Amino acid sequence: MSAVPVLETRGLGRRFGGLQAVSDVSFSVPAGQVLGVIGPNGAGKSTFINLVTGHTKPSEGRVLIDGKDLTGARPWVIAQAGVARTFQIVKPFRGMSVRENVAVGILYGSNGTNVMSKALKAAEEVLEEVGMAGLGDRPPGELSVADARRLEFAKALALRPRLLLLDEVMAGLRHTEIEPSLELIRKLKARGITIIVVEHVMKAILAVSDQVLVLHQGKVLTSGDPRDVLSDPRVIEAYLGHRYVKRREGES
Amino acid sequence: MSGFLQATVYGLLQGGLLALVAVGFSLVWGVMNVVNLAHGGFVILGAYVGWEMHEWFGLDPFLGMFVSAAVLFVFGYVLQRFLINLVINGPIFITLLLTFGLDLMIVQGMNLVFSADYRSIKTSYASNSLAFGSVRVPLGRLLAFALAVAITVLLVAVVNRTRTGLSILATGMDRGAARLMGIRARHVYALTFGIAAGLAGMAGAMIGTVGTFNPSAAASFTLMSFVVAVLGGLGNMYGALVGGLVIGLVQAWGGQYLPGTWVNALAFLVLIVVLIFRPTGLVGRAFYAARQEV
Amino acid sequence: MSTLTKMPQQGLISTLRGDRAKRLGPWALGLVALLAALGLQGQLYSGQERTVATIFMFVALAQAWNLIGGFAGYASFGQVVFFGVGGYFTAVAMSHWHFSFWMSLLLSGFVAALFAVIIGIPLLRLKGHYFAIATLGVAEGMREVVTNLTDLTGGGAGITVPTVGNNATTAYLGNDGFYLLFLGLAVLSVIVGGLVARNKFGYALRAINQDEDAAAALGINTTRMKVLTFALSGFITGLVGASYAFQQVTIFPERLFDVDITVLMIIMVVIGGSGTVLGPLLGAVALQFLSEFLRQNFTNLHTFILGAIIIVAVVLLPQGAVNYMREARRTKEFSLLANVRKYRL
Amino acid sequence: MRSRTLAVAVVITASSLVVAGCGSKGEAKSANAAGSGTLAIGASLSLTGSLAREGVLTQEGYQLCQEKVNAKGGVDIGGTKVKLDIQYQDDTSKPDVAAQLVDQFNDKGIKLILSSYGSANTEAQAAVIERNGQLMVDSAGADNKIFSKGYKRTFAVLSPATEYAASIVKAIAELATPKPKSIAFLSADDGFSKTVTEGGMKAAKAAGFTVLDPQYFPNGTSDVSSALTKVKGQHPDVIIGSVHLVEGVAIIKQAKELGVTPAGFGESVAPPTPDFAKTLGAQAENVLGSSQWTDATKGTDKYFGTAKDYAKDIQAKYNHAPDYHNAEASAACLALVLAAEKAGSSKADAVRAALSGLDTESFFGTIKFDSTGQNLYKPMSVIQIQNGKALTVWPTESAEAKMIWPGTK
Repeated sequence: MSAVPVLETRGLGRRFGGLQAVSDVSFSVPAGQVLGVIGPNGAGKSTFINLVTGHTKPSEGRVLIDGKDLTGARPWVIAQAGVARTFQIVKPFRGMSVRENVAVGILYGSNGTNVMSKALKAAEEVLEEVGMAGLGDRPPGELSVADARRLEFAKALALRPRLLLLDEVMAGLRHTEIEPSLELIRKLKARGITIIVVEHVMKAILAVSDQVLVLHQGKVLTSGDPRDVLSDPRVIEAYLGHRYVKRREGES
Repeated sequence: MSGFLQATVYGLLQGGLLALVAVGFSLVWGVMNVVNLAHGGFVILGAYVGWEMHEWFGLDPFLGMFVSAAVLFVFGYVLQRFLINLVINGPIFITLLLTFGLDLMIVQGMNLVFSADYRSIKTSYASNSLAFGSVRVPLGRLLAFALAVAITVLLVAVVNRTRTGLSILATGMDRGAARLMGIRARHVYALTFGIAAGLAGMAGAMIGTVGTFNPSAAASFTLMSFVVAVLGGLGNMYGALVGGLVIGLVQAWGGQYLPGTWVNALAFLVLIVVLIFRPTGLVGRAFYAARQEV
Repeated sequence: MSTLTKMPQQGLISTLRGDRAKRLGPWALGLVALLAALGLQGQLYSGQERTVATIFMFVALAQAWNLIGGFAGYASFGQVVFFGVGGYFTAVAMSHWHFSFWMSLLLSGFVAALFAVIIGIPLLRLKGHYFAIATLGVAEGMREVVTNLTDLTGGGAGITVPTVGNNATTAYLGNDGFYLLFLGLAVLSVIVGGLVARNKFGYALRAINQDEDAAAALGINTTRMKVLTFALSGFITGLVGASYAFQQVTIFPERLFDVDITVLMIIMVVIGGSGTVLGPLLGAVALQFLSEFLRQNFTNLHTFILGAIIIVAVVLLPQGAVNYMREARRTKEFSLLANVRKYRL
Repeated sequence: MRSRTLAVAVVITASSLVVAGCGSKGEAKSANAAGSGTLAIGASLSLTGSLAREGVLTQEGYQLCQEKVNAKGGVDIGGTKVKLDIQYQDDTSKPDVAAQLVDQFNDKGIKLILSSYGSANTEAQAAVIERNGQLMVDSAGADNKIFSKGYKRTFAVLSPATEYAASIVKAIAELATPKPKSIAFLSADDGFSKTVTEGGMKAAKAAGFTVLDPQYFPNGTSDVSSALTKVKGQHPDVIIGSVHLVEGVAIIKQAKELGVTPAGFGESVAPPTPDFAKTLGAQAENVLGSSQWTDATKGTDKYFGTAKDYAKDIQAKYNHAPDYHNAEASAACLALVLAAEKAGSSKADAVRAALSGLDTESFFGTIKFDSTGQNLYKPMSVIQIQNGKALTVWPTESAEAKMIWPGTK
């Protein structure tokens, strides 16, 4: 692969006081791929996303976007470089309607507009895309859990990103609600958008990822093809604990 | 050199008094996120209660302050329970407005009831001072200082050791969770506000003994409480004490070595610098600061 | 930070549907109000003009505070510092440097804006009450600085703008002139507020108000927006301070940096409805009118009554009058009691 | 829906503006038109805010004046007696409100004004008085700065600020034995207090004292410890405070706490106020103070009689010992009444002319104005707290007691 990866990190790490939340994460995502990031609670997944998007400043290492060093750049610089994200805890603008929420992303995105009416019209299209047509006038406070997550998704899409980081957009959703989200991810991938999916729901990761990265205690445990990774005993141990693995070994 | 020592001693004592004034303000802010603009009014009200006790019953202000504390506690409890709780879930600056309205009423009420005469609670001993070489330690202020330290320690013990204290702390950290655990937030809030008002009342009786007061002095105590509480850090019970002592010393030293009244600018400069470089205050705890910033 | 505007501002949606009549409606009504104010001047005694001019002054101050405190959600508790800086700049420029008032006025705005940028860069990183206290500290500190710069500012003895004789650089405007001047500032502030509310900039500020991280993730340069807003807010406040200084002739640090003025701005905005254009306008007019009425008619009791009225207003309408009306229209729930229930513990 | 809300707003705005100023433009009808039977005077007072204490004392003085004058049938204007009618407004201790009130009185046709308390308020009012062609008698704005601006329509019955500390210095120079050598001035940082300090320092240098560097503290503070610690090491023989009541009390209290023990204390403004001795008790003993008036002041007038009579009246009506703030307020009112009688008119211009030519004795001493409008002809008295009472000790011709001087170390 000679093409410059959309995202590359080199030795990325972050220390909070005495706690090393993320350390020495190096990997790259080629254009057009879907990367799944998994790991147990506290593995540093959200911190990792925050490091990439500039919401948290790295203590060490580099972040390269399209080969350009954007280590420690402010979040809006990264957003304008074509990187969009969602938040694990949804962050809607409560004082605005759903449509306006999305319109803000369109106004300030990488190829934004200055005309409000255009932005609102474009917002409507994004809402349709994520399956929220007709909800534009609602205040975000009145949305269901699933719709609130979709709104997060829509706001990120409004930036027209080339790299999309999804932080648990499917958490807390029912099975029937997950399927449309997966469909959407596939559709975006087909459009050429590079996507990083951070998820707890394994099944979802398997369904869409080209590559999987496993974080454990802030470090990269392993990475590679989804199926290989998921059968790796180290991963099972990380997820289910040492004793579980031992028992399985005894059984087999 | 003796000037420096004298300034240091006096600054520390003055700081202790400021700490006592501010500790309740800091408590209410830390636990309920309410900035009580009527706090200075409470202090002065406490001074009037102490004054009345002394005038009518000849009660020494160091005993009268307990009456002040009791009266103000009840006043504070009722205010929070039946008034401030009504808007506690509103936008945060709404409590600021509510307490501003309260302040107008309390200050003008005192003006009407007690007149704007300047008063002072006279004792035979408060102005006497102990001499250590050339350094004088005024007795009244020394007592007030000791009291401030004792109350702070007591408050920490109450908050960390007793059921009531823990319920205050828990409510302060996460009201929802505290309610799920069966803590009656309405009562706990009222209790917290009552304790804060009671402490303000005590401080008022002290102020009335070592200084002079009238209703319009309320505003300056509110302002000082702001500075002291933020400087020390909210939510930490020792915060007010640390903040008070720092401000006391800064003012004493600044007054000693700066010309004119530049010293007053200095106190605010310290405040701003602390806020910029250590926004949680000198001894503030991280989780309170985080709660502020969410 | 979800400070002042947790409540939805649904009204914007309808104006943004592109319906020209609806979009221009408020401006047209504003024009009618302006004409009414101009017509009113002919009906007033000179002293009444001054009373009304004070109302206009507070409209401008409230609108200016609303930009940073209402839209962006950064409650500047030391906003009066721009009033003081603007006022003192004009007084010093007119008396020491013999600038004309108009020149001083304009420069005062820019000086206050520059001051806002200088303090805004470090302070706008603080949030909530911390920002409030830090700005309060700046205002109180500046008062002491001005008091101590005796040679330049006259210190506690005040400084007098030359208005008579050969030293006067600009003829005193008189009550007629100040009525128009403050009306102009009020109109300017409302127009600025109206423009901000409706365009891209205003959306960025509201986004910052409601969730700064999310705003930054959408590509909004939050630091620049906040500093710009603070500067704009400081600019208008500085203009008002400059005009006030000329009107008063002699000014004193205690009044020009009086925390009461900040508190009034905040109350007016919050009672009217923060983050709206109409709210601060209504709040300023209602509160200033009310307090003046009470002061004139209840010589000894007026602050007591005003305090009680503020408490009642706050308890009944914690979200501000305008926001309450909008919510009520949307949900068809007009009961004040139900409104109280929403916010109580 | 937005438009409708706005429409409501516009209506409210417009109607409130109309209510705020109903009436029609033009020269307001004179409130003192012939045959109205009253002489209306406007008084702006600090009844709330930081000057409320002094504001109330001022109001008492004005009120007593009105009663005394009306008890004699009223003001004799050109042969007809009209009742004095003083209208009060609260200026909330803020200069801009005080100035606005003068304009509002002007709207009602009230051209004769009695001033607010304090130099800042008075100065703000003086500028408006001048523009409106009104006339003001100043009862409490003593800063000489007000009278250096060429204003022609403001007259002050009181001695100027420069005299406050200077009179104490003169009294000490004249009466203290052994004569002290050094004086330290402690001053509040407002304009009035600074002028007092300047005047005092000038007088002290002229009298041959060693004058230490003045120390400043913020106006209205109750903590003056830094200033005291600074002068402590210099061991001044006399400390003179240019203060108001709070700072004045603080100096005495904290000097004791800090062991600052000069041979004598003198303070402007604070000691003559009844609260001073009441608050400080024994500590107030022997403190010198300058007073615009004491009940030993020489002179008499037809409404108040002598200073002693005046003191009795205040005691009877307000149940406290008279304060010079009472007296200067009454005197300002008296000057206005006497001038109106002399002019035989209630027109501002005529009364102004009469005021500038006024030269009369009163319970307040001489009332006579120089070309700038200040009353330079009345000396200030120096009092000393002796056994809890403020007794006049200087000038010697009206002294009630001998100055007690503890002696110089």
